[in-house]
Amino acid sequence: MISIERVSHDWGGIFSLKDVSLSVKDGEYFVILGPTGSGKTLLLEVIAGIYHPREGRIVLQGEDVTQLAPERRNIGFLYQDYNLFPHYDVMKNISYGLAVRGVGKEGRLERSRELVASLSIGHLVSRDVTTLSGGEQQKVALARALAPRPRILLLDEPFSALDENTKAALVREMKEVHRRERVTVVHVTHSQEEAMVMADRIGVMMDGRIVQVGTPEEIFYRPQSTELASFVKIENVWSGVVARLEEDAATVDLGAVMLHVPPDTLAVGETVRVMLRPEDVVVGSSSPGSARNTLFGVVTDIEPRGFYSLVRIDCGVLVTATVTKRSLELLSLTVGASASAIFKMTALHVIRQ
Amino acid sequence: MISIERVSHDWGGIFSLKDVSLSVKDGEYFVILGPTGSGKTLLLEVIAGIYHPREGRIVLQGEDVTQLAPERRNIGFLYQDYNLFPHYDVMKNISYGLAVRGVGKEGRLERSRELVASLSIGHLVSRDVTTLSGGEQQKVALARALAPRPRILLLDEPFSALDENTKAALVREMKEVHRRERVTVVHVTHSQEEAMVMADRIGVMMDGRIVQVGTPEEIFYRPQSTELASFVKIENVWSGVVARLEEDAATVDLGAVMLHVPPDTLAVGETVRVMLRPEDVVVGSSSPGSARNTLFGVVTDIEPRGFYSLVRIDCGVLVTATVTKRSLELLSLTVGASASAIFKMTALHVIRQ
Amino acid sequence: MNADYVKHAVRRNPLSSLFFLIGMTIILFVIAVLFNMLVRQLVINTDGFLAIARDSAVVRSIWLTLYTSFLATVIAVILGIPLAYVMARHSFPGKDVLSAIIDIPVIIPHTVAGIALFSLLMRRGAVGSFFEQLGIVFQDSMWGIVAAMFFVSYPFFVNAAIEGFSSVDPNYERVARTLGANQWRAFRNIALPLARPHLLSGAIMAWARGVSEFGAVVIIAYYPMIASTLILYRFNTGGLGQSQPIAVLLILICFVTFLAMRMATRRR
Amino acid sequence: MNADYVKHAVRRNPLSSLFFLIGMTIILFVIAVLFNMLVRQLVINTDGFLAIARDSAVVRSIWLTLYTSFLATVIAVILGIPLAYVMARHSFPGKDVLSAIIDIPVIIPHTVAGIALFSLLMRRGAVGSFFEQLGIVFQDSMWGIVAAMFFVSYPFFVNAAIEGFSSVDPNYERVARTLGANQWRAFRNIALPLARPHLLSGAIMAWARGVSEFGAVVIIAYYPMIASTLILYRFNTGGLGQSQPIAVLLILICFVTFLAMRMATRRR
Repeated sequence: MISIERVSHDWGGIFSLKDVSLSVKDGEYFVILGPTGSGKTLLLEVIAGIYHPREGRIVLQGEDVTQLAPERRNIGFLYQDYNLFPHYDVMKNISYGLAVRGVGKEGRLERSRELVASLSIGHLVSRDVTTLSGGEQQKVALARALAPRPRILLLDEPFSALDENTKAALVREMKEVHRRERVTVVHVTHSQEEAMVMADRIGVMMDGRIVQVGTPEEIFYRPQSTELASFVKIENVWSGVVARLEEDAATVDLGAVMLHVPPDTLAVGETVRVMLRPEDVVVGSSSPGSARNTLFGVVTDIEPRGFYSLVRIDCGVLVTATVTKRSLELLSLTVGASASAIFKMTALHVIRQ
Repeated sequence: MISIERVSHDWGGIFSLKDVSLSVKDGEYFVILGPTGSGKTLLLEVIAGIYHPREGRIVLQGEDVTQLAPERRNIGFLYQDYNLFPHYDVMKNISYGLAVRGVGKEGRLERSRELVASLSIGHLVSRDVTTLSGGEQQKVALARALAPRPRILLLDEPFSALDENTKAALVREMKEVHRRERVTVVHVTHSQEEAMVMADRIGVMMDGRIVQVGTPEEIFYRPQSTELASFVKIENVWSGVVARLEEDAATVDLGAVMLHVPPDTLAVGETVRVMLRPEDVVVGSSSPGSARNTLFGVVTDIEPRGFYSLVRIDCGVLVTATVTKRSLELLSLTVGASASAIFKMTALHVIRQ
Repeated sequence: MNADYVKHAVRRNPLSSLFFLIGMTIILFVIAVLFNMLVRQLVINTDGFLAIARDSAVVRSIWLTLYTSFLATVIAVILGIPLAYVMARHSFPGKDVLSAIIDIPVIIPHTVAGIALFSLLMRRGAVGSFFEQLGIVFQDSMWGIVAAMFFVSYPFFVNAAIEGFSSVDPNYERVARTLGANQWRAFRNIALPLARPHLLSGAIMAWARGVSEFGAVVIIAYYPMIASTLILYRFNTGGLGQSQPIAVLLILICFVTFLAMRMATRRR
Repeated sequence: MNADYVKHAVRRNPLSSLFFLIGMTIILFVIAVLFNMLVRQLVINTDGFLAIARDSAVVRSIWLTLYTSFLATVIAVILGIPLAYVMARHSFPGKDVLSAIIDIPVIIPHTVAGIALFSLLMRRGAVGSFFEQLGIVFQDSMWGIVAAMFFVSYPFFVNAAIEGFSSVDPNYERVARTLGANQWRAFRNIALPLARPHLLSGAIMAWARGVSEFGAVVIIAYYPMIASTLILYRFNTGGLGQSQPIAVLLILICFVTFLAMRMATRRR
């Protein structure tokens, strides 16, 4: 278990950590998600011991390591650029951590071979590292970091230097390595897709603070603040007042329309925010479906986003929905056409204001 | 009209153009789409006159400009990093093209004010360019390039230096500028979404060659080669033989299954490739729909990609479909579950092998 | 606070602290060399120092040194900017060789440079005899001093200028050209002002290098005496007492000029 | 083909072509200076040159020059590596001042440096008297030559080393430390080998600078005569005929050594 307790630090007045507390469980794949410059890398470097925090403590498996030198923490670190030692070949890179620990030649060979096999990089072992592709570099760096069996593996944007196709393949590999090596991973990224695909839990970091910690489902579908909702691109966030409360549903008055929402712990008269992801809105030409909430309105805007478009429908409140290019043609949706927006009650997420 | 006629060139042995021919119509928004290193930027630089091609001709509105110096072509150029002159303020940057042409102070002011107003950058005019954000820099660079009313505007990855949110806002602005200034645009990008959203027509460039020119619809839904199909991520490409030909449909035998495809100009016995975008496949738990093609099978793989997953269903042939996270839960799709893949005949694209 | 910081740093970085202590021996050596000389003249021997500072032969030789080095720098700037621009912007066969030739004066022993220059530029030398017909004599003249200073100092300017032009992204000039500027205009409006900090600091370095030269100058032109020559002459005839005050005066003037120029160029 | 290429370049880049022609005057000047001297000695005066090359006083002075400069470089490397590493890796208050102090010898006139060194290191000087008790004398001795060469040449090594260590991404060392290497091990295994090309070329430059020095050396140690001193002495007593052969011999040996070292360091 990694326990980060009220850590504050700043680096060159540019990046800073402000009273950060977090705890990561043993064996967990924990992703720190945040925009560029939010202090994510600095947090990793503080965990690794490259910087010692101005305030707060870092506790690893019960041991306070706040003042320990990095070489005495047994933590693996992968920088964004991998930083393979350019004057060593692949094998010497992988076994470096064992060599400095005084592991004998046989022990080094054994562990290196094991990792080389597990990452299928046998064909690379005698290559000069400067000739490796991005994906190959990542695998070698991973093997190097894993060789001394670290307690924790810290990954700083491990996919950002790779092209799309290489990335897709290595994402799966990384998950498997995590399982196989039974290592705790803290992975830093600015990519929401990456966080969603990889994380057991996510901590969202903005401007040096952790704003929410939770499962991908909680972060992306049930954010606890409008700030986070906007960051994870929940296009629909409406203000309203709880009007009625029944056993299986509550009714929220948005002014122009009423919505059925999950009752949860709401009370009549409370001011709330209702959130809805655009992917959860089904757009029809106008036939009502079985869903509890069906709104009718006029298309005010279609914003092409590649194979999908964001369609905005004015139904009294503005509803934004994701529609595929084919559906757009099929429903002949154009600006000014009438359309219905249909969504399940369970897709709605309500927070108190 | 820009006519690029059989142009070949190479630069430092790294980037090269191989027998490139293209023609761009007046007022068109033409996007050159290709992976990094395919020679896209070099093509723009050859059009602008920064390099003179080893072979071939560049004809602008009937005039052969192949040997003309860049300053005599009247072409606007936006590099990826915008390259605002750091020792000039915003206003001096914008009016530079007019100043070197000897336009008087009043004329410079008038045209600059017009562009400043049209791009809503009035608040920036006396700012030092080194203090501008990425999006502001792009707008100023755009104003600078447009000031001398160029015949053509060349854009080299104009959005790659911007973050996601700024980019979304500026994509729309760029389209409006294109309309308002009635300028021919040649825009280079590696982003398929960007090409799809912005282009009137797209030329796909790979390894120094133009492999296909067409509308976004033609490029992304009806590629003429399997190479291009793979580049635009058409996940389903099947080989088969035309088995039967009726008036409204042809039947293609894929070995394990038969598909109904649009008849077009097919002949019985021809070997063909059938292509299908994963977004056009609807996945059901197993109830057949009205669509002509319904295949049944077993889910072999689910690859999470953020809010969507790629689901692979073995129906004799492997069918890959895009499914939202919600549908995945609703249909309780898991590896090993049985599922149906449903797609319209018109979504299928057939090419001869 | 500060002591705390240092203690902290030492505990965290024992290696860096050790390295710092080792490295400080160089710094202390340099400080000792200068401090010893300055104290002797400015504190202990103030009167003697002031007397020398009023000696017209001394003042004349220092002025000559500064002036000839200035002329050499002007020539280096005029010929060096075009050379540096071409070296920074173009690649062509033989560029490596040119680059090596540019650096030759840096590694040539100073008296060897003096002999070589003298041999070429003396009255009966290959080039010297030609210039004599034009009325320009190098041997034992101001022009000889300028030629020697130019030879040893231009690499400092040219290398700084190459670095300066290389640091200007050529895309700036390309953009300027697509906006209608011809090559000369793009150079003047864009490359030259953007490279200016490097050009100025290169010129200052070249000037300082010219002032510092002795070996090459003394062979081609013992007379008129530049400050360095006068220092050695007085050292040989009158010892440290006669020469050190001149050395201190020269170094003070150099430092003041050097710092003034640096500050003037930084302010822009 | 090549002529075509040039014609092409001239038409496309009239400015660059003009700049190239202007810049070539510098190159031609340097070539003329060297060529004139080499031809005179190696072609016209071959016998005289060979006679001088066998003169044992000449050979001894050249050997002394190369050897003392080598010693000065060794000291610069030993003290300079730690200093450069700290300068490259850490920021601390007063770093700018240290950096300025490191550069001082570059801008000090050579004879001034000589006077300053002499004043400190002479038998009755502040430091010289201390060293004399240890049996090390600088005045008119090999150690004086080494001290003078060290003073003028160490900045070349230290600045190259700072550049070298700065060019090594500190993340390499950080990764090494997370892998279990302590600071010293990370320095030895990672920073040192990665900075090595810069360190080697800096050492070569420092050595060449030491060999080239005259003004500072001649004041602290006229005897034993280094090659530069011998050249000036022979020039003053026997003219160009007596001095130029030594100059050519010295420069040939320097070039050969310089190129050999460069090639040896590049091969790795």
